[in-house]
Amino acid sequence: MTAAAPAQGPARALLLAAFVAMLFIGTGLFQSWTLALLIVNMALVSSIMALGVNIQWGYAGLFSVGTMGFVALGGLSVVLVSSAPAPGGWAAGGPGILLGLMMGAATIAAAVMAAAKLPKGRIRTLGVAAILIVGFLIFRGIFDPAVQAVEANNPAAHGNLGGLGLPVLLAWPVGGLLAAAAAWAIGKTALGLRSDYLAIATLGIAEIILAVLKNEDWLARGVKNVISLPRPVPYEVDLQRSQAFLNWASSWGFDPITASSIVVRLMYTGLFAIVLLALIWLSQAALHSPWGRMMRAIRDNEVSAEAMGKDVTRRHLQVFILGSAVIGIAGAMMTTLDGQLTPGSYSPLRFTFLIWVMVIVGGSGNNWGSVLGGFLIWWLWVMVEPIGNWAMTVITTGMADGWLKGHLINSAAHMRLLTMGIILLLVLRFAPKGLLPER
Amino acid sequence: MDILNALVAFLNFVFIPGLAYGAQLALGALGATLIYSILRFSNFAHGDTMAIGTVFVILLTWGLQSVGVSFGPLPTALLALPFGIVLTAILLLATDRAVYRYYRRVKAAPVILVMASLGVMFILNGITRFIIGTSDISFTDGERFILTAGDFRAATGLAEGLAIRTTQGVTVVVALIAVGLLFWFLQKTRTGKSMRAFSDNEDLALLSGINPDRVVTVTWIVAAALATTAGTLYGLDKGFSPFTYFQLLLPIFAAAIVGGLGSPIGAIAGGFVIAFSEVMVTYAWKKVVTYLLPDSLAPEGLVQLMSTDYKFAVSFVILIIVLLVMPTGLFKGKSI
Amino acid sequence: MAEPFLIGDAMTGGYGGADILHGCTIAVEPGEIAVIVGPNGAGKSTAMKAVFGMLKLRGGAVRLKGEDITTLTPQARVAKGMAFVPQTSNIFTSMTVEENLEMGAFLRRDDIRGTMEQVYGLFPILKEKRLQPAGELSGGQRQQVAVGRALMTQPSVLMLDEPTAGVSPIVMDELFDRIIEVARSGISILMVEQNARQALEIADKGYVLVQGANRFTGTGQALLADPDVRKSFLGG
Amino acid sequence: EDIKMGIILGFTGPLESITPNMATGAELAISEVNGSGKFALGNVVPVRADSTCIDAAAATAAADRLVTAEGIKAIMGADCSGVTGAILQNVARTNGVAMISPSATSPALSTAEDDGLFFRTAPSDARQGVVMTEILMDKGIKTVALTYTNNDYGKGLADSFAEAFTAAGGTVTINAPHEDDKADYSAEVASLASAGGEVLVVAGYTDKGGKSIIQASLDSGAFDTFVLPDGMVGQKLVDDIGAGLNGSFGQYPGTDSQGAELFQGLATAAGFDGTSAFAPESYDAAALIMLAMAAAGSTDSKEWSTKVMDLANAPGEPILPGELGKALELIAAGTDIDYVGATAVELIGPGESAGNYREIEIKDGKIETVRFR
Amino acid sequence: MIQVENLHRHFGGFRAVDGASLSIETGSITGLIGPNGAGKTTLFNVVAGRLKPTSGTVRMAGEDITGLPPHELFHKGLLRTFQIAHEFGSMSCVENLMMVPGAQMGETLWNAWFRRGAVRAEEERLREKAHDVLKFLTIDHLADQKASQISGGQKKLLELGRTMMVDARIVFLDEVGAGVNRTLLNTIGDAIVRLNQERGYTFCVIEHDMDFIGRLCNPVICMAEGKVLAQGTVDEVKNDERVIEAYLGTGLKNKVVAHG
Ligand SMILES: Nc1ncnc2c1ncn2[C@@H]1O[C@H](COP(=O)(O)OP(=O)(O)OP(=O)(O)O)[C@@H](O)[C@H]1O
Ligand SMILES: Nc1ncnc2c1ncn2[C@@H]1O[C@H](COP(=O)(O)OP(=O)(O)OP(=O)(O)O)[C@@H](O)[C@H]1O
Ligand SMILES: [Mg+2]
Ligand SMILES: [Mg+2]
Repeated sequence: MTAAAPAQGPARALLLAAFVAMLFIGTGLFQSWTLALLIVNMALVSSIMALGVNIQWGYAGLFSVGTMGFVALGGLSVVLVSSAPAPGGWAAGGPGILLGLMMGAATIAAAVMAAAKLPKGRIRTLGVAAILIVGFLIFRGIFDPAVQAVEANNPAAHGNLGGLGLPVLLAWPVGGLLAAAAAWAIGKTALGLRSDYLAIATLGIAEIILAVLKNEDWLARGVKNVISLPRPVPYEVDLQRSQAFLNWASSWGFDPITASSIVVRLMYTGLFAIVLLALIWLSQAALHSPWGRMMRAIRDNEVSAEAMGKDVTRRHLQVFILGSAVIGIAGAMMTTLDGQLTPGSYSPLRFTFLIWVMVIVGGSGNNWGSVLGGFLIWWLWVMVEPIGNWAMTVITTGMADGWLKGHLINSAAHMRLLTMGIILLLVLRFAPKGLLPER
Repeated sequence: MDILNALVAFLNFVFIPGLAYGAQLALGALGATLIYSILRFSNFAHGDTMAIGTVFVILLTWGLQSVGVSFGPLPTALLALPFGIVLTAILLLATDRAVYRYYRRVKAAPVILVMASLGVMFILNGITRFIIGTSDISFTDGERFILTAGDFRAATGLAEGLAIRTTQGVTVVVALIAVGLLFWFLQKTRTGKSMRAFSDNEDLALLSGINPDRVVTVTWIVAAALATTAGTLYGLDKGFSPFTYFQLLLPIFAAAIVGGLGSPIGAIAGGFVIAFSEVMVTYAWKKVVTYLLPDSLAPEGLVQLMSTDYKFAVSFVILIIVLLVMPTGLFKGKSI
Repeated sequence: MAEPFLIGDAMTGGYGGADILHGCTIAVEPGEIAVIVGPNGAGKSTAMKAVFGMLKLRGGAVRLKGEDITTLTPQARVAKGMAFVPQTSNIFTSMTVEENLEMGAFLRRDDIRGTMEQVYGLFPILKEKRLQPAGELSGGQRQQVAVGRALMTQPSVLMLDEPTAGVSPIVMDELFDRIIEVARSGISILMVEQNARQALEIADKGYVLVQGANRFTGTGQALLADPDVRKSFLGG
Repeated sequence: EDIKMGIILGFTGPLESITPNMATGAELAISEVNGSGKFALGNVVPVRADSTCIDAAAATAAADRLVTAEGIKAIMGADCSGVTGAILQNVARTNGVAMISPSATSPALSTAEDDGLFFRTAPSDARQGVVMTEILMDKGIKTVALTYTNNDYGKGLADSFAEAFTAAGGTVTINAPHEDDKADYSAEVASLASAGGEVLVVAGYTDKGGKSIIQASLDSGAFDTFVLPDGMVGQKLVDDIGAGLNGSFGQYPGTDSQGAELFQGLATAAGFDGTSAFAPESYDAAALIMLAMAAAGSTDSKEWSTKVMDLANAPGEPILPGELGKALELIAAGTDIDYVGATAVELIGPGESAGNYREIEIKDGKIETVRFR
Repeated sequence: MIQVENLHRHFGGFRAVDGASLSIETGSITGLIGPNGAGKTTLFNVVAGRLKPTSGTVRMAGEDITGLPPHELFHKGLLRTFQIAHEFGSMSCVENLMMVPGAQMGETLWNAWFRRGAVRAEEERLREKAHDVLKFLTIDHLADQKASQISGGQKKLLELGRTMMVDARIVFLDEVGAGVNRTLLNTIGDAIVRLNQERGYTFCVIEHDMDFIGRLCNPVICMAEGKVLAQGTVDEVKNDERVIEAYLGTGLKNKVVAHG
């Protein structure tokens, strides 16, 4: 540890937690409390995502950078579970789509079975290829017309099957399950890869998931977006219209607009905090059990762990699925918070690497580190913009008007990433093992 | 039935663009793979290094153009390139001093270096845009084509044209030379071998009297040369815009990894795998098939396996399949 | 007594936590073989690393030919004619056997082919495997590569940390033979060994280290003859 | 008194190459109003914030900061439909701050719950598809290849065009999306060329994938005439591509008012490219906000937002770019005005631009107006 | 206990194991010797499931176990140590040992979450056992030291200690002695004999220290170039011409002169 950070163990954790808390309190005092809460909410979601990545990387050393894909799947679950069914969508081609998908799954299953059953050699290759090709043609034959029919159904407003119209909170566990199912399929194929090779494979799979989300309009309208998703909490405007609320606000001397957004955001905070705390408890209990020890052993030395009777493949699959499920839950929570699903806005930088930064800065392998990293980095991500602007203002005050000053002021927006970079490097420099190292 | 036209259509729309794009990716991948193999981390700042190197070249090119220098049929930027490389090398060496050296000293895990490179990426990102703005810049001059579609049609009398841009030609040639040189440098020269030794076992390299600072310096200089060249050639061919260069990172790493990290030959093979899988699998074969079949059998549809919506998805599927068969890439790459 | 050729004098230090070495002294003269023995974890490897500058000392000094080299980096010591074979990770696994040997001679500017032939003569198996990545070799073969690499330096001091661990008896004998030859050509040899009886037989000087401090010091024969030493450290 | 107006655009991220000119456009309107000395409510101060375009949560936080901490009275933005929707739902409605987006074209936003606080000066895509079809049909072009940028703008425009064109008896040989800012477009060009067509319709942006596709199509001889919808019309594109673009044609919002030319004059004088995508719309958005405030005599969104439709639409005295001072005078005098602005703003239904279009053709490296539709 | 029949393992064109056939009797301590590169470790790796054989079969108590993954073999009672120590570097020594026993209830997440009491009791038992093993190996003062921070010889001891944490049927030891102090090695030898006699473990031991082999092993198998070269009691093998030529050698040539 560097000299700059003498405190160790719990004292250090408390100190850092207090520091991050100060950042949020400062935001509340000097900017606004609604903003502080808004950042807290997203920080909670980010922490959960970071927790998921930490389960994969910190526990098992799986260099999976497919985070974005699972976040997106979580988002998809919100649309599928909670949005209203599209009028006429299902009738237009729903059964065809389902049948087509089942055909596709059956084809893959048949191919896998054939690959296992047939004797090695040319027959097997040809057989599997034949099954795949025929299956693909049948799949397209059933699937394509159905999709066209659905997508032609009032494309400007719908063009998709729509959701089940169930309560949105249900979408959170469903998001986890959806991500877990995808992770199972991915893990079965790709987990044999190591380090950066696994990374690029998972990155690629995340891009594939996104490509499906963007281009399969029948599913969730693709790039046309789904907006106005239902909320688990009341709308601020409804509160502002409710006499009871107005009375309550004025009895406490609050401004009704501010009060309404604070109340709503606090409700989100509560919901998210419950999820986070539950997950943290589970993670901590797992990490500090023989299970966690086994995972650390596997991470340290797979060959040896295998020789000591640990089924490395299965355990890798297990943590991969668990981590992905956690990320999926967080993805669903985020989409709920945004109130919309916009597939075009998922980018690896934001939804994979920023989350990784949180994990590494927080201290990989340490659950509380992930939470701390989530809060700190998210706060920075949002607040570097004003910090950058402010820095630019400081630099340019006292400067004569002219080309340079204009150029500098116009460049203020880029200070955002620059500032982020500098702060990231500083944190990494003074805590190269993360703020809360594993031990 | 018209085999020649079919062939030319295929060459013009699939083969030549794929070849040039593959070479562009390969040049980028070479730099990334070099840093991976010697300094042992995936350098996320590589795309932005290419961008800032290109910015230097663009500024120098403008300077040259304003005093009336030109390079005959070739783009003036090629004259500015060596100076751009020097500036980029200085920048990278400064970055190493300020950032990476510390982590090497404390023997930080590779993932920490990756995260640090992410930080460097953000900073370079800002600096690039600060210097040259965000808009898209085209800085090519000289003769645009080696062969234009029109000339080809006139000369051969075929219905299909064949076009080869100067920049495409230059890129392919430079990429091949760079791969050869890098391979030779790492495998045969004393300095190259000492660099590999350093990357293999740093402590033992010290015990052999290898000077780590020198290894690191040489690595960054070569990386700067590769990144600047890659960025400049790409920019000449397709135009410069900072955001696109950042986005290049993904296919570049895909190429480096599918070829096998640390292997120069792998980088070029990987570049072509990625490029051709993007171009080929989503290609609509309608035109080629129409030429090949009698009129009565001419296809109605596009004869397309998948729509271009899925070109990335497809190239990644191919990448994953390659990796499943060869878990460390086509040319047995490293893995840390 | 005149100052020895190489001496780690009253070295005290460790890996950052508690000290491992407590005023331990090790010295060797030109043409002499000095052997360090002791129980596992006694600090033998640590002492070697300290002499080679891979560990910061809190007390004591390292002197070569009377010159204080305590603060020199390992590379600088290589340039001064010291060579070291560590106990673990002592080869470049991804490089071929031949390249490993070349790296040993990295600082040499003269023709290295002669030395390389000598090494191949000593370890014929390496010549057979010279184009194979060293990481694919068997345990004993790796050990031979490691020693070969150090010999390539043509050092004036050769430091070996358990060079015979895992090598077969026939190779071990060859190795000891060669070490004697090397010593006879005027090179100082400082060696840690667990094959202690064989090693002490050829040693001019022996050190028994326990818990980072010198317990016994004497000629190889004297230590071999000491029943305490035999019983506690040489396996009877 | 300072009145702050938030300018929330994606200064970093995928739209970063066009947002600076959009912001400058909006700020041009603001300085015009301030300079006129006729704006009684105070001095308008622009406050920029980064929507990132891809990070709804960060954009929401930025907007929330402007509203709750900086105290802005109006939002000029946002740009991408995704972040616009998020800001509308989570900040604008909550705090009762109205917003006018210059570029969010998603049809879905038309039906979003907005409490009357959301407007946009960008036209809805449906109308443009029809106009483009008319132009093609008039030229006798029956088969086209079509590529669009894969976002709500491109997709919406492509869909509406394909529908209108097919209905009019034309054939779209291929309808292929492209992602902006990617390394290479060979695959798209290859498929477009293979599918064939008399012209290539490129529903994209001037300095992004759309431009690369045009360039590659020209180079390889795949197409030589291109149809350019609003996002593709810009002098920079014409300059960059050069002679190859001569003969291509297209349309973008405009009437036969002099709005667009005037705006370009103003922009050139201010030192930026007035033809840059969505810069005129941004000017109009900012101008409308301030005129509405003047008309309502209040900076409270709830009040000024009710005036927007009135001001933007006939009847009334037409107002062109550069005439904001005059407009303020008229408003003060109680005269009805019809804000025409740089893009011939007409707001319909749920508060979006009705869309009059200017048909253009590229001749000798210049964008020339052929007629209005 | 173990029958290896005509086993081959090739690397590219190189035949590391080239048709070796041997058997290890139940209850024996079999020594495996041979020159460097003879293919001993490779044979271990194939038998223990780390490498797939190119051809040939491996049987354990009659059951065909060819190609089974290591973790399944572990549960069948086949344990091995590594020639180059494979410790779990970031874990303490005691944890290195505690993780060994298979089928711990606490390794199931459900139990880890919801049956914490029982898991804790199990942990206590394991910890005690681990400490006993460490004490036996004379390294109990290192119990809480990270395994990456112990000396080379100590790592080897830890490696051996892991096999003592469970009831094995057969244990493969790959050069436990290399780098271990000879006095301690004697103690280890005693332990092996005790485990063999009291708990009925079968051992197969690779070692280059002929004293150690001589004290412990019967029979001894000598491999060379991937094949079995000789087999028999220690003395038989020691005196075998071919073994002497390929492996044992005839002692130091320079010895006398060095002290002349
Ligand atoms: N992965 C590999 N690739 C190529 N060759 C290999 C590989 N692993 C081992 N070999 C070769 O196989 C031969 C046998 O190696 P092995 O490790 O089994 O020897 P060993 O008998 O255990 O020797 P030692 O006593 O030195 O440990 C060696 O010559 C080695 O070079
Ligand atoms: N990297 C390290 N960090 C901290 N402590 C260490 C480290 N390496 C070794 N130690 C400790 O230092 C002590 C001496 O280790 P050293 O490697 O010098 O022993 P040794 O005498 O060479 O033993 P062996 O014969 O087993 O190789 C040991 O108790 C060990 O626990
Ligand atoms: Mg040692
Ligand atoms: Mg071996």
